Amino acid sequence: MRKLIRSYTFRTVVQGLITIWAVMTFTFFLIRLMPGNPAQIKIDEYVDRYGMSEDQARQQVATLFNYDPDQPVFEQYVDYLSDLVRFDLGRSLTSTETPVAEQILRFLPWTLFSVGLALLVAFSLGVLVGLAMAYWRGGLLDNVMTVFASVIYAIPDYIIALLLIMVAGVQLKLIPVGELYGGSTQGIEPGFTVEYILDLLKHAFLPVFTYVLATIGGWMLTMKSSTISTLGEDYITVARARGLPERRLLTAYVGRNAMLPLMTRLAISIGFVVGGSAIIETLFLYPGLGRNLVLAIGLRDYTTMQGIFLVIAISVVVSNILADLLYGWLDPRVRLGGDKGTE
Amino acid sequence: MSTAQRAPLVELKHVDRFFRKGNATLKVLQDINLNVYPNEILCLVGESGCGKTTTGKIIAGLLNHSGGEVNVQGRPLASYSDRREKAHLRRTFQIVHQDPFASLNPSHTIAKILSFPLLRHKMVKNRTELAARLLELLELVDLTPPQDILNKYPHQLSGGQRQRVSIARALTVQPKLIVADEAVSMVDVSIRIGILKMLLRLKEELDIAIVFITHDLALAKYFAWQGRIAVMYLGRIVEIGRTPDVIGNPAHPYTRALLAAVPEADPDVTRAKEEMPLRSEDIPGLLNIPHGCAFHPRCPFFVPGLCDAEVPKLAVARGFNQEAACAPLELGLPLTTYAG
Amino acid sequence: MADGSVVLSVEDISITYTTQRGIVQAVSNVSFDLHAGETLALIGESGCGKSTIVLGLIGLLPKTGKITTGKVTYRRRDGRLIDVLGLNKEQMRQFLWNECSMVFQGALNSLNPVLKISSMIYDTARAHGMRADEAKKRALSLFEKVRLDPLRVFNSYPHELSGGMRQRVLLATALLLRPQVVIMDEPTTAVDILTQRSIIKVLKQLREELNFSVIFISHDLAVAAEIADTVATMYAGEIIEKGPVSEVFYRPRHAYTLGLLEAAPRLSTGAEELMSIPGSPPDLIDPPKGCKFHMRCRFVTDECKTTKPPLQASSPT
Amino acid sequence: MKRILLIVALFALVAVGFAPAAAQDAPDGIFPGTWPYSLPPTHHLNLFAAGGPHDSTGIGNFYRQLVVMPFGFYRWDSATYEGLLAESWGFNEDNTKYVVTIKEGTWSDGTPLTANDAVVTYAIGRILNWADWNYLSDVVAVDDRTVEFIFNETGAGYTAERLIMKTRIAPAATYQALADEATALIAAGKTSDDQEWTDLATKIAEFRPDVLLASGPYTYSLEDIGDSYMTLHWQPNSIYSGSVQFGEIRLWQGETESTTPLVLNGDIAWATNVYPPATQQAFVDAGIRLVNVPLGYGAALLMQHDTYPFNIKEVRQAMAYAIDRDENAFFTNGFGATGTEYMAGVLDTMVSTLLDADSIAKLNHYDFDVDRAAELMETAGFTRDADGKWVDAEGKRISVEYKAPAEFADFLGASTNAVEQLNEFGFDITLRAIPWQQTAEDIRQGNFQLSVWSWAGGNPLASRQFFGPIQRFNYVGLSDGQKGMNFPMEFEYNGEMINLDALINDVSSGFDRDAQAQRAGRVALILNDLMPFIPLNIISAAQPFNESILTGAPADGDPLYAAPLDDAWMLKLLLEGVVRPAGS
Repeated sequence: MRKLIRSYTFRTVVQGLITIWAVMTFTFFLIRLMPGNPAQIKIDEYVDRYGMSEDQARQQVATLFNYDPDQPVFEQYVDYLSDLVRFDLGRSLTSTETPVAEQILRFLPWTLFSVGLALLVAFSLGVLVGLAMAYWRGGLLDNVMTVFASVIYAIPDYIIALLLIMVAGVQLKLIPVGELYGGSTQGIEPGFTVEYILDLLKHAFLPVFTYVLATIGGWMLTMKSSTISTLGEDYITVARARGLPERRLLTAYVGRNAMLPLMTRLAISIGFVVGGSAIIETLFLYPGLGRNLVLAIGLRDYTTMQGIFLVIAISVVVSNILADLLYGWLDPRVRLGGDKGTE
Repeated sequence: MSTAQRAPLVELKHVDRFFRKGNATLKVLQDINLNVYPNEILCLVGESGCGKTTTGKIIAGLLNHSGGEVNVQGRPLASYSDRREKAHLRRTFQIVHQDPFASLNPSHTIAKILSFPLLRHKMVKNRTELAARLLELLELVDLTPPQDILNKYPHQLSGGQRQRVSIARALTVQPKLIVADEAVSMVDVSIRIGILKMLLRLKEELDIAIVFITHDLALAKYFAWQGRIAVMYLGRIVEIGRTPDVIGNPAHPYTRALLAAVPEADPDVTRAKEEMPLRSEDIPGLLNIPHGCAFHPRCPFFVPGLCDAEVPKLAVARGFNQEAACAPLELGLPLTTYAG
Repeated sequence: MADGSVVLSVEDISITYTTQRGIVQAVSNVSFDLHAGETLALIGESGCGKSTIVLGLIGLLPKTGKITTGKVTYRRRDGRLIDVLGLNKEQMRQFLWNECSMVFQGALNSLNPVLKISSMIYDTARAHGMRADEAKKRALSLFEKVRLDPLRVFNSYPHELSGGMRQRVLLATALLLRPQVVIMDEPTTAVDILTQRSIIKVLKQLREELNFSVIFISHDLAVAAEIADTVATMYAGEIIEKGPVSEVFYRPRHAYTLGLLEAAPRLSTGAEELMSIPGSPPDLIDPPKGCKFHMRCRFVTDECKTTKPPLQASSPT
Repeated sequence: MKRILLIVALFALVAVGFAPAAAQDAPDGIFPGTWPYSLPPTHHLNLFAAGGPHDSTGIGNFYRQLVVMPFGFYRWDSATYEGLLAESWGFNEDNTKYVVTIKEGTWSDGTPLTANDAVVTYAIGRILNWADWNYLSDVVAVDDRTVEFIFNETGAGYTAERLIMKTRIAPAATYQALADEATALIAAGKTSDDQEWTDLATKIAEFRPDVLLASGPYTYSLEDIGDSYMTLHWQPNSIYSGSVQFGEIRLWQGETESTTPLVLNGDIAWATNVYPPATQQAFVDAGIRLVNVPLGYGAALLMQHDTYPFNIKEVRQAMAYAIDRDENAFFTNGFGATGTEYMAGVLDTMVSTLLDADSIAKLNHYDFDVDRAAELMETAGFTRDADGKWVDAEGKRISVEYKAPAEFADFLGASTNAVEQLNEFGFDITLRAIPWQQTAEDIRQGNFQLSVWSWAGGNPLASRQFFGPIQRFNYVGLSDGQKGMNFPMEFEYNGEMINLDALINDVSSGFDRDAQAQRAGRVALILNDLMPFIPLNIISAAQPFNESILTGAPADGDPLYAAPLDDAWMLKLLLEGVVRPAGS
């Protein structure tokens, strides 16, 4: 038991749980400090859009919504916590009887798929190109890609998305924008079929391409500078002196060491995969969690927001733990439980 | 010069210094008893990780101690609560580091580097005095002609010149003690001696005490021939005394091992040196310092049941003038090679 | 130890670096022969060109460096002579480690931190067509020879070894493919005294057993005094004195060598008077005429300032 | 005042004539529209819960009327109803009841439309506290197709009529059980304070029917709700199935930014989003027609009346003169806005319908006139500073802050321009853009000096038009403790104590349209004189209508275009089959 309490894993898990709780509590109160509440937002909408009277709107909202603005916040918090302990994320405030968990399960896979795929592509491609840029520094590839990376790195993702739509989609008609919107084509039976998977990829193309463009510059530049500093290390010269072939040098000696500093960044990125990018998902009508979060924020749907924030917090914490493990696997110097040298 | 005549500048009594590393505690220094007297030369020697730099920093007031007592000019360090007193104290003790490139701001001229402490501590009254003082300082450290140096940047100077500037900067505030931490390790052999000679001259001219930290025994012997040497091993002083005694007639087995191991710039002498084989070549980590005498697992003269039982005290053994922390020596036992 | 036959002959080699300030004449017209089994110490202070020479020999000069003149001839065990500077990339890759290996300064940074020692051994072996099992056998026996716990070290990561152990690993690795020449660049500079001692000991033993030649680069006269057969003193890119170790140490002919010796403190003597050499080395972008040491030399004559003295044997006085 | 029983025969009134349902094939065309509908699981098929087809997060008010229809369609231009489900409708002789006869027709499953459908709908609506029940005491099926809405004592009036005619009637087949429970609760004398009442309300909200029975010509299932668009399918059993010309209505997901490229690419033929001026121009350049339809509101400059000098009438009037409202309209929404002409507190298009001629003639139009504005400022005791800024007797400038919602491009544009013009005139106003929710909250709390929000509204009755913002954002219409604009509603006016709040509430009561117009005229003149807020402009949706895909939109200026989206022209023309695929 004592050993368990002292063990690294146990401590990490406890720390993670505490972090998640802290984030959860913080967001719980923070989102309730935001101006407006779900009922008032809906009332405003009814009045503004449908010319209802304030009373009319209020009466209707009171019964339609699952929210009592007069309940003390702390009481709400206690309720929320006690539900959470039973793994119940509660129900959407603005859509009675829709469990938050169900919403998250509906939208999360799309975000995981698109952002995850984009991260995978951007990271691996960025790292490869960055490595090559540094290895053949000053060459054509380096010069061209450095300019490309710096420019693309400086453009926000939604601008890239808009350019993609307006230039490639509307003006040049290269991309059938409408056809690519959404997560999948209606009518194609979901399942493990070639047709469905191709359709998924087709629909993920726009967001994934945007994410990749928006992030790959950063990966390339970071990898390049990391590789340059690795190339200056003695063990590279030594390995060269040992007559190792270039390929082995490039992978196990330069690449692997240069990638180490990128792992933390990768972990953070992985953690934020679940959040997705609200703007991109909204622009491309991609049915992801980020878009759903923005909708929930707009409607002040506290429980839905809370649920999504919780999932993000968990994934950030978990991915950081995983990053620790991964880092240990890649860099034996920080390997967990590894004994220190005698010196 | 006798060390007993003047009250010590700095007194370390049973000083410990621990660092936390994760859950573990690194005992970097344990039970250090050491006085630094005015105008003396004290050499701290030992291998990497022995605690010599930490000791130097505690002496210079750059690092707090974890346990024990530090007295400065006869008063406990803790009693210096006044801000002015503290500032004065900080000026009294200066440190010169190994790498002058790292310790000199590369974007400032030498004049600026030297003016800064002079102005901050109001050591000069006006511009004319400042200019005069700058020239004086550079002449003190043999950077002549000084006018050529003043407007240069650190990178325009050679390694030796840079280290001289570092020393000049330490001198700006008229210190009573300079801790020179491996101050000439990065300087070329041909220039080293010049800097050391200059330090010795400054010590005499300006009445400064010098704590000289080095891993190079030959250099320590040369520099501190008139002073004392303290040999450190794994956070403790194992031998301390006048330099000719420690080098000429080493007492502690570790000191002996070190002296036997140092190669000399004389082919015949160095090839004829008698080897002192250690029982182990591994240096224990600070996380698991051996019980008793920390050197016992490697010591060729290990006495089971004695050396690994208690930490030996520093004491003057028969046949020696210096103090050493070795239990068999203290008991007057002959040092015989351990056969077990 | 030297059996007389020349394994490596360096003739009139010059190396320059292109920098923003101009062209640095890092090495000028250096020649030396390395005999079988001989240990040649190249001693000199920072910037004297000693490391540049060896990087030039093994084709690892940085892009800014260039060999402008000279010829390097290597004699293989089968007697064939190789023009080292004329090797193409692949031939050079094969030449390295098979014929000429290297031990670098700073053992910690010389090993890839993410690979086990075993991977490093296998990598090296595979690059030169040695079978894995043979490489392992050879490595273990070499580890044994350098007094390491063979299996433990073989399966360790670099950070799990102490500085001394790592330096011995490098030494053993250098001998993996039985090269005739091992270049050692300040191999004991970054280690502690006791460790240095044990490495020197191991090196001496290995040399006796395996009979390879060593080019030993150091700024430390004491270490050179201990292990060198021949000593060459370098100053400002040139070899200014070369001879058997006892000649150079006891009867130095060049004022610079003399100066170095006079500046080196010793333990075995009592109080001693040491002297340093005034001034600092010349700027190699615009080297002085004549003897490059003349500005610092206490024996300087007018001739020194104009005429470059040749390296020649002088009769013992 | 006595009202004649008004029963209008459908066939007489609607010349086009809606053909009765007959078994037939679906029409070919696809109508490509857009609405930011929510996705399952938030989207469901319960008509009475948020997220369902009755809720704007489900599908919009316009499109839902194609699925589940109300009794009638309102003509804003003539203030009359046309029947959708209703064959005849009107108040009874003594105005104690509203009587509706439902057309002969069926739901999508073939069951007939009956009076019971209305009874069921209202039984549930009663549990849900529908505003209709503020005026009603009971809803009774007289026969299979006739339903009577019995007013309570406060009851009758055009407000109640509008609620009844616009309520979408739910199918009894789906909701009978819930309605029975509701009826039982009412019979047992329960009120909304009872737990059973609340429980039933929750039960209603949580009800999830499997199918959506439609009275209109289209319906959908949850499978039809895709990620990028949802599809309303034609169904053969509606009264209107024979007349509509589209087999599918495709509603693209998305707000302005996602639909813009779709409109440009012709994926969307008619859009109900509000597009910024630059986008409108792009549509025009792409040959897409813009149809201007009022949104029913405009941007109004609001003052906090505790703030000096906005408590001075002349200053407010000066501000009204000092702003060029046409310029302001352009900055608000490009082609989709016009400067307010009448400054009457009701939409300009409604002025002639809602106000009496005398009052209209007396309205001050506050045409842009900086000199007149300056005069008024001087009357109020202000003089111009050296740099042209107005200072009062104590030398104080009008240094105030103007809060505007950062997310609403139209309100923000109106505000930026108004601030610019007023500063040009000699005020010293700082604009601060903050989140819209915060802006609304600050206005309610009275925590502002100047701000912006909507005026008028999407309801054709004069009292509802006057409602915003003078009641909605004033202490009279807000919860306790909220001040809002804090404009005093009881004051002496022309030697007479009046209660403006009561006057507004009374404007549309009764059945005498002339009297209503006179009452409305009086209120309009008071607002016109006192200028408690400045109605800067009227915003319209410049709806892109792609005539290469759709045809049948009337020429600009058609009276049908007077109505906002709730009473949209498109609804009528779609059902009548006038709007049809281009080239068909």
